[in-house]
Amino acid sequence: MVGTPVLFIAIPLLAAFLIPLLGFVWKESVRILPGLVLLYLLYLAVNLMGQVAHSGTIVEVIAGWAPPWGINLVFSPLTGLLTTLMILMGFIIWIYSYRFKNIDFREAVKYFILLLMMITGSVGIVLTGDIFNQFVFIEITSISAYALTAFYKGRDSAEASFKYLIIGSLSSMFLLLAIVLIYSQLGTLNMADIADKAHLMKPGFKILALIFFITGLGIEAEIFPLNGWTPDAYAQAPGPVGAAFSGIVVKAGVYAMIRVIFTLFDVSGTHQFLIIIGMITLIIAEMAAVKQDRLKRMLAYSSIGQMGLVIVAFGIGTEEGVFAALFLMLNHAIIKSLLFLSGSYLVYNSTEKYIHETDGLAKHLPITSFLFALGAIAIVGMPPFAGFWSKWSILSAAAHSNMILVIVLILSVSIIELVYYFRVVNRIYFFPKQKEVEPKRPTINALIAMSILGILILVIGFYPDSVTGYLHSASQSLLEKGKYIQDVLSTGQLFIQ
Amino acid sequence: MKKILVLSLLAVFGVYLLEVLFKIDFGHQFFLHGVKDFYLTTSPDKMGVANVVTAIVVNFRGFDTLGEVTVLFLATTAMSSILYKGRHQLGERAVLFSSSRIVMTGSKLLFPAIILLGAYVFIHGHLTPGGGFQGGVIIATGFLLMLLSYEDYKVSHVALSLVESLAGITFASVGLLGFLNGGTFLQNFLPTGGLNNLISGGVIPIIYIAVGFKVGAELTGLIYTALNEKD
Amino acid sequence: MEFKLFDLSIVEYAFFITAVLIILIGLYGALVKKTLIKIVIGLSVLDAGINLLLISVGYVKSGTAPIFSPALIKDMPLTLENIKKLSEGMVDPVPQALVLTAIVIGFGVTAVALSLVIRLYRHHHTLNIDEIKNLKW
Amino acid sequence: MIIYIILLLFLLLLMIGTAIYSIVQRDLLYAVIGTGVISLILSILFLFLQAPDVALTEAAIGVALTTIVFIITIRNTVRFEEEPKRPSKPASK
Amino acid sequence: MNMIYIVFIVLLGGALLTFFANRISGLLRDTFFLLTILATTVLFFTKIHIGDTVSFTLAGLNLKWGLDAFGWYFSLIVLGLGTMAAFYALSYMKGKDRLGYFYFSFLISILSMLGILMSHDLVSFFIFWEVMTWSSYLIVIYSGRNVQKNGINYILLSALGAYAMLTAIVMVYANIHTLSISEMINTYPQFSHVQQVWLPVLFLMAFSVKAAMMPLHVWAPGAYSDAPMAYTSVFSGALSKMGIYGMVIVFVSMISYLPDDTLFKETFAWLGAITAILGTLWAIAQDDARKLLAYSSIAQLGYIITGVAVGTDLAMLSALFLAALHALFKGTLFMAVGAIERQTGTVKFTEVTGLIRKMPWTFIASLLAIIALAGIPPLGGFVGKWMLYESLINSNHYILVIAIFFASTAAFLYCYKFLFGFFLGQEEKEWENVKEAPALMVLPMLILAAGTLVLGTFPGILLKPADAAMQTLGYASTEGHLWSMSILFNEWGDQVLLRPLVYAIAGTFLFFLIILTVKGWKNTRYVSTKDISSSGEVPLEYENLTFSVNFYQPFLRAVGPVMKKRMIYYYREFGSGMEALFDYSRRIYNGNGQTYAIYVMIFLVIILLFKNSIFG
Repeated sequence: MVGTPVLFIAIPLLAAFLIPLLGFVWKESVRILPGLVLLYLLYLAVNLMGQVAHSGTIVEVIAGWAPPWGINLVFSPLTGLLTTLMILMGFIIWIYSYRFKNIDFREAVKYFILLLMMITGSVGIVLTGDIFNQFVFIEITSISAYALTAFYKGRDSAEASFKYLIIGSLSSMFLLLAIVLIYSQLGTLNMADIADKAHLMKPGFKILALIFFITGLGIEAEIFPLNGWTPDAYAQAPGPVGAAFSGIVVKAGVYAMIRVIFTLFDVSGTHQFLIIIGMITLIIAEMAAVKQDRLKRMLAYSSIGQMGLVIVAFGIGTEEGVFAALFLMLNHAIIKSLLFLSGSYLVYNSTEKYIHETDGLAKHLPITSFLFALGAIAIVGMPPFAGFWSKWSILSAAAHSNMILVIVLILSVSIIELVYYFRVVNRIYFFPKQKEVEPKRPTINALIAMSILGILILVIGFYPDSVTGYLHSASQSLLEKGKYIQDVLSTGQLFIQ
Repeated sequence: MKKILVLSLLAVFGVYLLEVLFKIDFGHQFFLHGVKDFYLTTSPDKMGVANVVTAIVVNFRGFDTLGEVTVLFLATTAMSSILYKGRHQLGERAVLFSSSRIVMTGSKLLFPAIILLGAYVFIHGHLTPGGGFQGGVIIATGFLLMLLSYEDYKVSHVALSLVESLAGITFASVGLLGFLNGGTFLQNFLPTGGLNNLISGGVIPIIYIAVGFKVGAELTGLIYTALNEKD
Repeated sequence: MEFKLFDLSIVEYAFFITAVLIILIGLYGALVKKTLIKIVIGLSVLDAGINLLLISVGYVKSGTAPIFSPALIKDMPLTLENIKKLSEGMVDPVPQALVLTAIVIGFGVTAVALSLVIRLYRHHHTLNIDEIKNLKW
Repeated sequence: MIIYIILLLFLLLLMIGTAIYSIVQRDLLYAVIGTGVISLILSILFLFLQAPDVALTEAAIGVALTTIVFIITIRNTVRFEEEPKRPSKPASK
Repeated sequence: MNMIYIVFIVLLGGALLTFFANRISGLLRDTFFLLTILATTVLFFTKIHIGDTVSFTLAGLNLKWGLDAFGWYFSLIVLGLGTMAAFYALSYMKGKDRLGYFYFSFLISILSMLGILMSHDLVSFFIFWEVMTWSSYLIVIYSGRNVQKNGINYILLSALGAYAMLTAIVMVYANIHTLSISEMINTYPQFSHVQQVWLPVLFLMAFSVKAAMMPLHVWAPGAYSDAPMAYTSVFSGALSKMGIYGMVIVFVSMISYLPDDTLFKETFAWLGAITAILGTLWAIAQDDARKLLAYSSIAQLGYIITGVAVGTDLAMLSALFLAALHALFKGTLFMAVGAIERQTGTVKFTEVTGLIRKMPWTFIASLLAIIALAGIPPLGGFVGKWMLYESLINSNHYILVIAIFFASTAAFLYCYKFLFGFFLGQEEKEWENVKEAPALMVLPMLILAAGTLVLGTFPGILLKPADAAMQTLGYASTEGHLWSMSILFNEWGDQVLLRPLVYAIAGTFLFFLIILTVKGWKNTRYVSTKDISSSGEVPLEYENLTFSVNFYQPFLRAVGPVMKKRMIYYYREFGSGMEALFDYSRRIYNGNGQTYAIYVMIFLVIILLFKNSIFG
């Protein structure tokens, strides 16, 4: 027994409260502490994953109250997988940004606190088994995200952040309304309990609550047309934060939405709705990405598109579809983070981040460019890299459900995606360098972080079996609604004393 | 045009929302086996906490409160991060209005009373209405009063973040101490005492006091940051 | 506090209607008004509406506040039956706990929003949201 | 008895009115005071609804802190909302 | 460990080693490169036997690799040409930068081609197909010329094809829950009719892109001419044959089972013929040797496609034969152009003339290849084309014969242009110091050119394995009745009925050639080709007056209408239309935060209004 799931929340919170204090004593500790915390959590996550594979879902009750009454954390194969992924990505992003704001200590303190909290909030969204608690974690994540988006002072970052905030506030309004409706009908806030009793709700309440959830969580999951804030926020946030958005925060949003749709309510027609809305998201985002002249915006739109694809895959609804969606989430987290991390070095000294400013940088930043190209090839689904396997599983899942139109649309959009990624890679490698651009060499820790991601892409690409086992058990655990309810509700002694 | 669009959107939204809400029988709860019955009986019976809301906030749903405290902490951090101008440019204090001597003296007199009230509120959180948040906010308003009446009133940044951090660490550590005796996070490990006694409710008062300090320090810091913002 | 307040049917839904109207007014402010501060005001009005809605959902007719104060208990022995009897006449404490959290969170978000407004004003020298759109497409 | 109901309805109407006022009012300072008033009424309503804890919180946070943060913002930016420009100019670019 | 794995590991490891050795020393890199390709060739042909298979599970899919006679035939082309091109590349690429990258991509593309040939299941087939696409793409953009145009065109069309194939593959997988190609072929007759029609269409789309068939050929001229010539020989000679390889499988094992298979076959036969004609015409119009050869490749592949589509025994045999032969002569020609490019720095007919004495070996190799290409006996091209004509006539495709014959005859024009433009004509002062290319470049050319000569005389060398390959596909052995099939052969084996005649024609031709050359040699008066003034009219300085300018002007004027609107024009129109649409669509994100919030409300309200139909 190395620990319990609650440590995923408690330890980072403790660290976040501790960081300002330690800063008075030893400045370097501010940078080191989050890394140590994340490393420990990674160790914990891997251990717990082993434990879960061995003995089934871990449900932890908090404050000693059994689930319908107390808040509980669920470390199932699914949530465990996502937690591990998020912590891993967080750790890599920490490595990457270790030297971030090297000069200005006071900014560094805030950066690391906010980053750590954003990761913790996302992990909390995934782990918690209580809808209101999930709302609180969503707010934690959002506030850190607002602040991190507006982190750079010289740009239009505040504008992006403000847009994010307006939409985010609407999101929390919808979530609260949904919670009100559910509570008024069932008198409980526990997800398993709600799922168990959902049939008791009057139909109007159920549908309306579902709609509010979809709208509120759809904003976090970046579905069209709720994603107006996304490109701005991604583009204006510092590079590692952009990576964290696409690698961690969105994943949590998608998870929350999927949990609501798959476990809380089983309303017929939701799956078709997911497919349609995911498809629209995918198409619009990829179309918008083609004509971008700014690198990070392009990556942001691409990220939206990929999330649309994830939602389509979830909408297929079969075990295969869920598997494919989770696989894509995993791959997207790794690859898109790599693209953001390497991309932000390619446009490091530029304020506008134009794509043409990356022209010919391959000569000056060979490794960064190579990793960017690797990411680009991988994300469009070229074998033998990671992206191919997820694309394959989505397509075969769709084919097994006889959704030929979905397949055709996905593939046509993939062609668009391929064009704009290859255009950029061509520019990096073959265009003459712009005179006024001064390339910035990546620091050693950034190189390490990017290389880890690159290696992960290759490992998953050449040996997908390294992850598919976990993904299969995760997708089963999402679909086994009865088991989830039973796992949670049968846990825990009442009040120990 | 835009107005008409928005108004019609809002009308549809409102109608659908009200249509459903009207199905709720106001004043009667639809559900039979909600969690509230358990809270209402367990809180006085087993935990010795008279204020059930406090029991819920601190113990049953104490995890939410931990998150909530974090949200405030993050809001403070976020605000100072957003308004940060760089190492060398610290802003001056904004003067909202110049205050007369009477106000100054009055606030000076009021200040201890307010702080005392705040402390009272959060210490008695498990007995009477109020608690850590309310008390913390009251304390923050006390500082606000001082900041408004005295242009040169300064709050020590170090002290603020010290209080804030220590209170936060206390909260999280008390939570972790719940693991003692094979318990769970945030579980009570102290004797509960009798109902309506000041020393009762196990860890609840400790947590609420920590929350009170934390909220007070955070809100004070937040206002202080905002006040120091001037073009 | 034992007045039979809500027996008349006029007020049956007055709370819901008011709450929804407040929400809609807040939304209108956030969606139509051009000034950033007005938008934030709209958002905070909206918060108020939601909080009112939450609390009114938890209200129980002629209930008391969920506090076992000495005045309420009087001299009853604190047996489980007595507690149950007392608790039946109490309003639902759960929404209150939720609203407590929601208020604080709402304040946190408002504070962040306002600091963003100050940043935006510093950068653009205007508060008109139509003029603050450097980022588009 | 009836006086309570009238008081209640009055408060509810006043709240709606204040909300409209603070959205419409062009002087932002007044609008902000309006939100303070909304919070005040809200906390009275919370008392009616038997939620003293929430009422206390709303009174402290909504009335005092939110308002003051708004006022500080207004001090740092502008006090009056811009007049709407009309006719609406054609979309440039 | 199985030898099949070892070959792949050797190739992959060699590619990586070559890539990293580039940082250490050039010599090491070259050594690794050469060793890898040689080791692969040797291992492949000695240790892997027809019928070897391996199978393993990856990501829950059963994958199977193995070698059959049909794959072996094509791997002969790949490795043969690959090895020659590798030797050539060592010298050709000397002194260029990013060589690690080039060699890496070269080896990976060889690997992917072998992988395609050895895949017995659809997923590995697709994976290797895609690897082939991006590795060749890496080389197409290697030079950095027109990457945004030609490179993107190439990858775009390849992806179009590949995704069509992927759609087909997932359809199959969903239907029969297995990925084995043979299983797919076996169960194909039981598919529903819609699928029976769509599967071959989707597969053929992928293969026609790689085989540069009309109207999916638009990538080819740019890609062929932009890749370094050392690779273009492989690109056009071997890589495009992967398309043919796939086509053969689809035609033999799928389309034959269709009730309306003739429609398919006729369509593709005609598409092949049109490709051949138009490719030839465009080739004639080129002034750039690389472009000329590129179009010529398109045309040649057109013949092969026609042969495959007609699909009788003889037609298939001729297609397979031509596929191998095309690799030989087109490989030679691209190498020759590469040699000229390296020695003179240009590949324009309008700039270089009279290299015959400067680069005699290159000339000889080109001459042989050109003759083979034009289908003149005694070289291999003749045998292949003859068999094609004969098979078309036997299967009553008379109009098709005329079309192919026209294309084939018109091919003489560009062949002549190539020879005349570069080698004949008068020597220019400018090219006085041009030397013959290094031996390492000349030898592979000569070896390949000699190959065409050998195959012309002893076609049995190639026909036997081709025959074995066809038997794998289910054709009856041609060995016994080849004689009755073609008037070309009087008995199976290496004897050609017309051989005496062939030698007579060839002898006459060579005799006159020698006479004329020797005669011309004596009586030549050298004037600069760029110093012509006619009728007292003094040409402007920038006017290029080389005789190669507007070489075939009258002819091109005659066929002009056909060539007026090129296919790429329509693609461009389509592309710019799409881009405009994309540009319009992103305006949804208009930058105003409030608008985004209104979108949220619109979304909500739409769902609310239609909630009964959405959530049934």
